[in-house]
Amino acid sequence: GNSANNTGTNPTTKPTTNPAPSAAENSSGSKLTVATTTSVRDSGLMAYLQPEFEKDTGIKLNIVAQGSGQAIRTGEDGNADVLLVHDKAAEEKFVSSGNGLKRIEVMYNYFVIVGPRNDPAGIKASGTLDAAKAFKMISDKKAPFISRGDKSGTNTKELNIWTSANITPSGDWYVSAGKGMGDVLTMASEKQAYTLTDKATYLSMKDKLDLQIVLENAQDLKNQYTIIAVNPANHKGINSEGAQKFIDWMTSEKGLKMIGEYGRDKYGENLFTVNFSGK
Amino acid sequence: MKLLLNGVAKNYGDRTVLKIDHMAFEEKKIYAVLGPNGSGKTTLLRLIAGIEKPDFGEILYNGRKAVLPGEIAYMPQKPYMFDVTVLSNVLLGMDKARDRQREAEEALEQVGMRGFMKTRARLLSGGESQRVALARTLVLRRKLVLLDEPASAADIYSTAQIEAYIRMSCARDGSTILFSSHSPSQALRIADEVVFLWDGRVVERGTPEKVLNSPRNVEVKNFLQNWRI
Amino acid sequence: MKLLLNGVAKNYGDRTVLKIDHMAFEEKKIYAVLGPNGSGKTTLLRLIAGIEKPDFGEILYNGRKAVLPGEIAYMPQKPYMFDVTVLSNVLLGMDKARDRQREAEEALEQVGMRGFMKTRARLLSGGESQRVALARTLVLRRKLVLLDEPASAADIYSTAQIEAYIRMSCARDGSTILFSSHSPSQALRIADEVVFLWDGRVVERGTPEKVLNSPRNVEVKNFLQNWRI
Amino acid sequence: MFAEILQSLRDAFILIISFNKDIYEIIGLTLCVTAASIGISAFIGLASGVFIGSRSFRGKKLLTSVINTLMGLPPVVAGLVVYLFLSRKGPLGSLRLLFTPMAMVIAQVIIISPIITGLSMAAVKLRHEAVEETCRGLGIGRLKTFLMLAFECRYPLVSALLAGYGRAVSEVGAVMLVGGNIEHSTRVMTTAIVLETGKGEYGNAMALGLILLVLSFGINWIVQRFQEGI
Amino acid sequence: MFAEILQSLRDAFILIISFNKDIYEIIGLTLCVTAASIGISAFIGLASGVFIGSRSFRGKKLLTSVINTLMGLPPVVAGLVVYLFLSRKGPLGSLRLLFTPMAMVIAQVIIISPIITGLSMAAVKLRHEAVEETCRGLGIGRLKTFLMLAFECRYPLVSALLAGYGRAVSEVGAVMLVGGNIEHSTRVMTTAIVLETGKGEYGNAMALGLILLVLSFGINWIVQRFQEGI
Ligand SMILES: Nc1ncnc2c1ncn2[C@@H]1O[C@H](COP(=O)(O)OP(=O)(O)OP(=O)(O)O)[C@@H](O)[C@H]1O
Ligand SMILES: Nc1ncnc2c1ncn2[C@@H]1O[C@H](COP(=O)(O)OP(=O)(O)OP(=O)(O)O)[C@@H](O)[C@H]1O
Ligand SMILES: [Mg+2]
Ligand SMILES: [Mg+2]
Repeated sequence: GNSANNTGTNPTTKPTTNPAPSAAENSSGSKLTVATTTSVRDSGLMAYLQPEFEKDTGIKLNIVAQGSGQAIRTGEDGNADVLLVHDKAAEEKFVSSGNGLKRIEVMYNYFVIVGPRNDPAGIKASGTLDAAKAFKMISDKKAPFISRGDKSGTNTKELNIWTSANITPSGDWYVSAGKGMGDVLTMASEKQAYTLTDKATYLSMKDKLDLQIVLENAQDLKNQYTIIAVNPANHKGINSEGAQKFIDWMTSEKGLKMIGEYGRDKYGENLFTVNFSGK
Repeated sequence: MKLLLNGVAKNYGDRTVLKIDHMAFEEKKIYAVLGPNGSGKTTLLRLIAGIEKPDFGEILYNGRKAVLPGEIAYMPQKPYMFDVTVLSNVLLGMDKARDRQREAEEALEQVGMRGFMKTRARLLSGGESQRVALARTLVLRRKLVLLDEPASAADIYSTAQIEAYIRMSCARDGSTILFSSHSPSQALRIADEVVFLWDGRVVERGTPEKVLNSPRNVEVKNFLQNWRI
Repeated sequence: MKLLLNGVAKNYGDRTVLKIDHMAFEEKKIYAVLGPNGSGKTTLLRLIAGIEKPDFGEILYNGRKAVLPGEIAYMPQKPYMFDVTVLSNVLLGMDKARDRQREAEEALEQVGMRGFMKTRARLLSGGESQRVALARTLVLRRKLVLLDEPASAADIYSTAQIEAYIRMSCARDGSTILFSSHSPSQALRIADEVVFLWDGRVVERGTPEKVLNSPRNVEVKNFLQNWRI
Repeated sequence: MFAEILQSLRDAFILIISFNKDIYEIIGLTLCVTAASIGISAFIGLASGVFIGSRSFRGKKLLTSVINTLMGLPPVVAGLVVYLFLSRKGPLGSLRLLFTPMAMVIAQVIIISPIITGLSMAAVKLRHEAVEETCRGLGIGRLKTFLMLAFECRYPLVSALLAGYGRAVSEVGAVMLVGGNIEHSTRVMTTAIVLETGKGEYGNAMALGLILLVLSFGINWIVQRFQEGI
Repeated sequence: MFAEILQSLRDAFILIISFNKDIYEIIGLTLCVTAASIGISAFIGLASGVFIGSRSFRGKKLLTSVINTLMGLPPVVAGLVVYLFLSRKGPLGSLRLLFTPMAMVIAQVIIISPIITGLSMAAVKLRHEAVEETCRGLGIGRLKTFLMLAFECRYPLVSALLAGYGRAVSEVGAVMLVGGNIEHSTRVMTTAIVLETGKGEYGNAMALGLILLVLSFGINWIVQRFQEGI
């Protein structure tokens, strides 16, 4: 069972109404709601970090994994205390509009382009290290490509690459699916199509997919993850203290080390590279 | 108990199925409502019971326009048996305060259904359920009792029982009883007065002997020729 | 048409509500099934109609165990009116091939319901719908006709009409008709033979005059004393 | 919040009157898929429901429990089963139905049929004895008896259909999985709503939801008028 | 594919007998949330359904259409409305209910109540006239008449409840949105299934689905036994 990779927390199985929440949330031993993108959860990173964080800080984490747009919206609405997302443009808007305090870059990984094993667009064979070029090859061949089409961080990245390649993708070969990463990967496998994915999700699903990586480590495929604390001035009862502790812990030596090592034992390589450069 | 109908009319679509200009019913009397099929007997009883509202006119109980639930008991032409025991069916409308159980059993005894007390009421035969429905109605001892063809499915022995029970109830409770029937003989046996409906109008009214033996209305006269042919 | 019951018994729970060792019904005859409430009249008719299966014994129609749909017509004690017009109700079981419309109208005429042809059948009064149900059954002109209390809700004029219609049907179609009734007089008027049920057993059988005027069974004798009191 | 709701009302209105091609395409597909799945499920559900409900046989209790259980079949599970069948590697993979509207219809039929069946079974319970006794007495054949019973129970049966329709039109898990929510191809109202929600575009999602509800209201209104007519 | 289904059967079995704490936690929460939402919706739905169904008044047709329309309320839309109310900025934000099981219950009640109401309305239609005439004739009060009517229509009413249960237990859009699918806190069977599906872990998803169905079957079986008893 997949749901078994987490132990040692205090399960709350009864419906609770949390009386006097603000009092509870402002002390330690409180609850901290983190809105993340689904890719962070699906990679297994949060489940891996959560018990250590809770043990060290005594704060209980509520992790709500949502589409990037929805996660940011959850922050705007004050329903989360801190965000862990990867959509630069939206993040900057979030901060500049006063909804978030500050973008704190903690880690990155690379998006990869995956496709059928026979690589009909010949991306792998060309040896290119440029995603825009790869996209051009796909569109020239009209090889099937599945876009997430959900305005997620990954989708935004993909659209940017099309733009930089000066292509407006359209036609039967370009499928806009409107689904999450895992679903889109399955779909790409099913339809033997190309798609852009974060590497972590791909690796976690690799065994079930009939796909291969056709392009990785391209400089234009960098995927930056950012932590942003929600601005406590905008809403009553934001657990800003807890948010700060979360940021502190994630960017602590221990936190960064754990992030940097994550995935090594399972996939033989780390899924994220830390690039915290100080607050 | 005084019951008064004033200019009452009931229409279905553009057909007037009942039209009664003025009619009063007195205390401690048994009235038989006679008339052919579709003449408005059921409609009359349902109007009085308050199940249906008249389109015109008013029905006054002791001068009031609304009948109180505790004043009236009505047995429909097709009584509905609740899916519980016979006894529970009889207890249904009864006051908690009274000696319910005993009274219910007595009422069932009166209609010869005491032996079926514990039977599921919906499994009864036609005549059996009609008799239970009668017991269920009369056990309430209301001041105004409306019975729509209370013995139509009863055998001849039960019919005699039912008639005796109706008479007894009237005497015991001092109630006004209106019952509809297709049997002129039954009216002769137990009614103090007959109301004869024809196409929604009261065409005869008086003692059973007078109405049934020498009706003034020619249609009623012809109709009654079918009696005991 | 030959109808034969052999060792037929029907139980509900541990109660035997019908037990008939041997009984035959002949062609072109009208049988009245009499008996008090709960004596098993409805059960008998339902068994013959094939609505219910006997727990023991067999029912043979012309030597076959299964009755064919085209052979039999049965009118339940509480007939169900379909939520369509009266005419459609009558047309329901009829053969497409025949001159349905005219025959249906004639049947309605026979029960005095032709004027209601276009009425929604579920809005009819008790007696009206019973008469439609009878027309709906007899219009089929089946060889075996079962009528469960066909005139219990009918007024005295309609009862006479219904009785005439039943007699006419028997003569016209050469059918065997069984009807149940609570009226010994009705049996006298139209039946060729009476079957008297008492607690699920046939206790009397013979011509109406014989059974009703001089029953051998003492219980039946006592029971019939309530007749025309 | 109320401002937000008002805003989405306005958005819905604008979406509709702007004759946005996409929205009409989505509405069209939604109607087609729903109509097809309701049509098929109505046939399966009404027929089996009226049949099972009016008959007694050994194992009926078990069957009833199974059908009632399937009323709560999670759409995603239904979707998965269909997915596994239609998948390239699956037994019906060669039909290439995955990620087509047809696949969505199949999944919905699996979800909705048990609902209509279960509700129909209960619906005919109150009248089937009277109707069957009378029909049998008139020598009416099985099929016609069956149809008469359905006719006499039309109110609760139509209600069962409407419940099925409600499920079909609001369901998302299965159609998302086997349809793929592909723009211009398998995107229906509900998957579009989920998509907008995932983007955090709650206003758009609400607007789409409102349009869907208005559509449903129209259909319900017509059905009700029709039901009164017969 | 069949191998896959067999495998998930095995997985489901192993999950259950391994006494995996997480799965029992999820099952427990699912049952609690469903029980609470069904309890509340049953009260609202049966009461209003029996009431509306047995009465005639001006605007009943409109109301019926509205209720029938709400039977098809997309869960995500219901979830959004609840979200907007419970959000910190929303009118009930101070209650801090978002991302709690309570929020899930509220959303489900909004989804299920109209279903139970709509089906109950149709259920009482066939008997209410006879029951009311008889009750009225016996001078039985309104409340008791109401209860008797419900009792006499118990089969279709229980079926309506089961349909509501089915929706509650299979619904995912709303509970995902307002519950957040937080592990150890608001994760229920359906959201867990969606989670596994999103990861491509179809076997796990099927296993969870099977467990849910077995649970539902048990509940249906008990309800049916109980119904026969009364
Ligand atoms: N709801 C209705 N809509 C239309 N017509 C109706 C309705 N109810 C009764 N009628 C008609 O009104 C007339 C009177 O009906 P009512 O039931 O009062 O007759 P009745 O005297 O009780 O007859 P019966 O002896 O057959 O019971 C009948 O012709 C009947 O068809
Ligand atoms: N389904 C059933 N379960 C249990 N008992 C039943 C069932 N049906 C009928 N009975 C009983 O069987 C007996 C015979 O019923 P039946 O309906 O044949 O009587 P009947 O002679 O037609 O009476 P009535 O003159 O009242 O119509 C009755 O006492 C009745 O209570
Ligand atoms: Mg009448
Ligand atoms: Mg009988």
